[in-house]
Amino acid sequence: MFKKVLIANRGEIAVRAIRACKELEIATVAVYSEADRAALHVRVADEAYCIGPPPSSQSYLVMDRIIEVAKKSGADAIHPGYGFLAENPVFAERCEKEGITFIGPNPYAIRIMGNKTTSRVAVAEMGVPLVPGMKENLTSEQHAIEWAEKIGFPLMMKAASGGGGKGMRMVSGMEDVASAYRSAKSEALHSFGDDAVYMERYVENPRHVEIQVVGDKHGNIIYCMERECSIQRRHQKVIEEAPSVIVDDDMRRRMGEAAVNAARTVNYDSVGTVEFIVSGRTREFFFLEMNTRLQVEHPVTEMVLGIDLCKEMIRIAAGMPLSYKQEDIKIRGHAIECRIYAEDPNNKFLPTPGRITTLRVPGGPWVRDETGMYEGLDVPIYYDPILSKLVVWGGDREKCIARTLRALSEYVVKGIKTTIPFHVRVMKNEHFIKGDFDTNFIDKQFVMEDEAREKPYEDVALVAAAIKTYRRDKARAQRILGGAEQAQAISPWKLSGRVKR
Amino acid sequence: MFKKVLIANRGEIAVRAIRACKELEIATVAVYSEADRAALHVRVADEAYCIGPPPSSQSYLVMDRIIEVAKKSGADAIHPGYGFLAENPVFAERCEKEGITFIGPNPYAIRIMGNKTTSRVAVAEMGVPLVPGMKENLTSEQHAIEWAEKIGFPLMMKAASGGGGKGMRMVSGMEDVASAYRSAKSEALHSFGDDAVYMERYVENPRHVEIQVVGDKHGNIIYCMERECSIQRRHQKVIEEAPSVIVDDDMRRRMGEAAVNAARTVNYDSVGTVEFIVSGRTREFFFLEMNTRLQVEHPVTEMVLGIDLCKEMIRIAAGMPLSYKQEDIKIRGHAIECRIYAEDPNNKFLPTPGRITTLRVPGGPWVRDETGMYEGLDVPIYYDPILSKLVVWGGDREKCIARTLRALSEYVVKGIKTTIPFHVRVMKNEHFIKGDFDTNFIDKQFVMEDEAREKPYEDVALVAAAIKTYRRDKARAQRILGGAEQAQAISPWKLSGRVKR
Amino acid sequence: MPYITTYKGEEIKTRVEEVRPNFYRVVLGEREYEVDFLEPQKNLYSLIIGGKSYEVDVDAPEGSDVYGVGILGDHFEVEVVEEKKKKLAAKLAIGVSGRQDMKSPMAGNVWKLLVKEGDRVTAGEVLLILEAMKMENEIKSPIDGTVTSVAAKEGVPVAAGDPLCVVEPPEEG
Amino acid sequence: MPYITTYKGEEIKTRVEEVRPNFYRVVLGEREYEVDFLEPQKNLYSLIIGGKSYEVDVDAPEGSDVYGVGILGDHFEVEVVEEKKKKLAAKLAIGVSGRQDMKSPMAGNVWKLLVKEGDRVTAGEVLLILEAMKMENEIKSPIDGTVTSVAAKEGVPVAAGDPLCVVEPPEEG
Repeated sequence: MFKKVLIANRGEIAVRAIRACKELEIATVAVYSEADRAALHVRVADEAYCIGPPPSSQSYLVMDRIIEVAKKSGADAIHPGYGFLAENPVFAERCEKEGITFIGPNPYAIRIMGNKTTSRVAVAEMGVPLVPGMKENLTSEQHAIEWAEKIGFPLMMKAASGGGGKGMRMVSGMEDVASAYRSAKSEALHSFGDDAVYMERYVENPRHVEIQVVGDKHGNIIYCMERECSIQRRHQKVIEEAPSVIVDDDMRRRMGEAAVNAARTVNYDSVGTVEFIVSGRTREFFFLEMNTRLQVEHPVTEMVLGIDLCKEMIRIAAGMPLSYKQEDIKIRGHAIECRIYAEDPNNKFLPTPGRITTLRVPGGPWVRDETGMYEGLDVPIYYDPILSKLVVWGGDREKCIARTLRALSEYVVKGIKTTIPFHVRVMKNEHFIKGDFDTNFIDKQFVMEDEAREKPYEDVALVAAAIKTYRRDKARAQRILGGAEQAQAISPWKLSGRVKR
Repeated sequence: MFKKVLIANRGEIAVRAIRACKELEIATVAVYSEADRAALHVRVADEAYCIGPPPSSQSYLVMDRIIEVAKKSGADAIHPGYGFLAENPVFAERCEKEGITFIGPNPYAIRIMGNKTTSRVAVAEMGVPLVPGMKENLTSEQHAIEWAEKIGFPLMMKAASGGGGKGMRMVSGMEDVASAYRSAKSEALHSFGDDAVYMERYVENPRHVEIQVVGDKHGNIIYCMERECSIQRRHQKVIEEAPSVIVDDDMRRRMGEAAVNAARTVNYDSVGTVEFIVSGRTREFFFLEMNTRLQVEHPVTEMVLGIDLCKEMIRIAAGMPLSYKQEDIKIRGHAIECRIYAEDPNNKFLPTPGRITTLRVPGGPWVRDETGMYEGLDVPIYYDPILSKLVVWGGDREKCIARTLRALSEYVVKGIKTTIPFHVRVMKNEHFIKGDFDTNFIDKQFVMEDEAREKPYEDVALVAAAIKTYRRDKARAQRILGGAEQAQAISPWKLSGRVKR
Repeated sequence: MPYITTYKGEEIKTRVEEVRPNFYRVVLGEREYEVDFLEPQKNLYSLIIGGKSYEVDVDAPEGSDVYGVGILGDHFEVEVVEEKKKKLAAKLAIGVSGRQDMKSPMAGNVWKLLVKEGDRVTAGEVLLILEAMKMENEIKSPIDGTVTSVAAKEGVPVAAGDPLCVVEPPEEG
Repeated sequence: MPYITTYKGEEIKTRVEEVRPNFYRVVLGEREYEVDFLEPQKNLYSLIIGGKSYEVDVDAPEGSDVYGVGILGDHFEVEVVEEKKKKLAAKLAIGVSGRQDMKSPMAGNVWKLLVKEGDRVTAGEVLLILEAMKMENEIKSPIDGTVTSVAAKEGVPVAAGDPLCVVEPPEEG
């Protein structure tokens, strides 16, 4: 096993990896930008080194600095978390060359799966179903029109290097093919520096269901069941759960075997995720892509299986064989994850960096707080807005939703706005409760239903505001009158300033 | 199911019961003494009523007030928690008479099991093993000497209405029988108002292992495996775990069946616990007593079984049949609970009421925080010192200990002292790690081993103290010089006071 | 003290009376509430009203009479103003148009500045783009008019509430 | 500034220098440490010393030079005093005996008061019993002497640090 692991990341995922190392009795090295000296991952690690100015291009993405710290501190492995350098094959190779173990899959797997076209070709050879469509890229408008006839409508025009919904167009008839081709191409070039696009069938009521796989360096690969990730806002997952309501045992086995086959094409030797698009209408599933990292949403799988994926990932990187056989993998109950972002759901989800002045974290049975927050933390403006994840387990989906709502009701974050109120409202939504949704649900349907919701506590809100005003006015009056007792709270120069006014 | 449940308790167990109700979508009514207006259970309940002055004899123990609030608020059931009125058969009968469901067993069960003598007689008839000894009480010194010959040495002299180690004497030879008889009798009278004592065999290397049982109102009773509660300080449990290292499958089944038999003697119809004393040497087990309530340590059972005992207790009280059959009860992994008390482990475990000025709660995978604390809470002097419980699950005992230690390292409570450092030290103790302990371990062996431990961070402590002093002195100097910037923090009258000095 | 509470455009006469420490009587129009009040954490209220217990999150930016109130996932924007001040404000009211002091709604970096002093803009036109937490946020002009001053500089960070630019409506007549 | 640190009876010459904001050089006898300092939560330090990261819990009661320092379950009692003050204190030292102002070690109720003014007591004798959180805590006399004043009253609550009584040693000679 490793003696010392460097965590090349920040925030909640860095804390997660440090916790796993601590439990394995491995020493940890944190790296941090100048904006992150006070971050939780710096405080809980055994060692910590500053690697540069706030922008990640000058710190968390600088391979030389990270390798240098690893060597200086004597770390024998690097955990990349997600994002930053996690799916960069050059970094994985660089680690190998420097004699430091990259805690992740082999660089070949990262490279093949990092590209939509090469990954589709690779998995199709193993019989993994793809969305019916093209296996090459489009070469001209005429080419697009020819293929559109073969595929039929509605169809999807997609950027080869795509992600996050950019360079994607739904096309419902022949008359729109040419314009969609041009605009998708231009957006793809702008967004990814690559204008290659292709077309495939549009999957109706699309749901995003993914299979967790785990492989070791001895050729063993197993699947750890599915996660349902269809609750997305602007193509970003916001709530994930395991298992999925539309997957039954037979479908689970077929999807799991397809995922293992996909992983086998690249001798996959770490934790990874095979993403599928599933038709909510026909329950057909098709390969989307493979993520060669620990996912943000890995805890829901951990909760239903009782397996620590982050620790297993470290063990595997150290060359140890899988701790589990396929038949050991059994689902107990249901788990839900809510991603808590520094965004204001009551104000167009605007980002809200700033200081967390009050924090009360939910607790009690089967409530898991995966956080990078603490009271007093200044949330910097430079990075992704994810603050923490609330993960909840329950005996079944209904109990799990009730518990998630209960846990959310206990959460208090003051000083900055977060998406906690949004999650409360989703947990109360009848379509969500029924499991009746697809990837468009939040952006299209939920927004309207949410606007129209009842607000039972209006008068309580008005009462609170009235008392707040009264107390504020009274405190001001007393300050001006200069009562010694009240004056304690304010400074002398402020006091004189107020008196003069 | 109930519409509204009154929680006749405070602190962490009141919060636990409220959470269970919320998840069952049952409205909750909190009651509170004048010292508890700011307590967490008041803040998270749907309704809250003050029931009297701080001393529990004038509030939490006043049946009339509690029944009155239940009627006024329209509560159709009362959850008693543990302590206070939880094992008071008069209160259970009173509820019944008032048409309010008492969430607990039938009053007959409470009454029989609440008395050591009647409970021993009852369970012995069902073949549950008792520690070899007397079934009646001692009548004279002579009587004691006669029985001592039959039982052999070492033996235990015990108060019939005992508990908490009071009125208990270990007797190692005939010469001490008479004096032990007199002193135990006097202590029993003083402590319990009842001087009845009896004798039984002294169990060597005694371990406290208890079986969780659950019965419904339809005659079904199952056992939910064991908890090991031998880590005790002055006869009070401080750390509990499930499963026990000394119980194997066969012993588990035999203990479970004995516990179900014991419960059957009183038609047990709620959650309850049958406590056994187990010889660490011979692994024989003997009935000690039955607790007719939800135990403090119920969460460790919940974590390994995936069953919410608090919710099941409420469902059963509402007349619903058990949700589980015996064959559904399966252990997964291991769980440990650390009781966090407001006591200073570095100063003779003195109680430390006061204001919690900073609170950071541990999180991450399989860490459960069962709390009544929040930042800013004033911990009152009137009640038990339990503040919260840290419950941790792991794939096996070794992993669970490593995770518990990791979680404890994240805990920060400032303003008052707590037993968190004590738990850190137990988790690092080699005998605890090996599972090699009995109920005397903490008081006798651990204390010495703990005194002798290495303290690796001495110089860091000295550095921190030096910097603290330097900063304090510098801040004082600047205050005296009257820098406007520093002056902000202090009040005008304080400032002038200092300048004059 | 008499207040006017404004919620969803409706004005409600409001009175608050401190019956005893931490106990208030609040009259909202025709409705009257007796409120057992506690502030266990700053701006997080524990209210008990007729036996019902509520946790209420109250935010009030310094110098503003508009409160953001949060109760179990719901958000309420409430304005509470002294009655006499409200009457004064009504007299001075000049409608939704007028000079627009554009302030930054959040901390961030000015990623792109799309206007300069003297530019004519139409309502809804993007004035600049702020970047924070890897997201781009467009700041749009609320009115037709002319940019009369620009405080924001490209690439320079701003705090929430910092002035960005001023848009003035065309002169009347 | 030169200090004397006392830990486990040993005195260590100590110097602290603020190299730059939040960065200190600390000399403890022969050992020298460079310390990257942060106080993210009050009296909870984040120290980085030679790359090692420590969370240190520091408690210093107002007016005391003795600190309680907690690091991962371990507890350290450390006294830090200015060098000149320490020398002065040494001159004035009067040993472990002398007048004993008994103060309450915690908040609680005075459950039983076992002495009255004028009582003679011996070292280890119980003066009174405090009750807090359902536990009884005996307060014992540290010296042989006479109770010269009693502030505690039976049944009356006290806060931590409140005076309980005074025990004076027998007059010398």
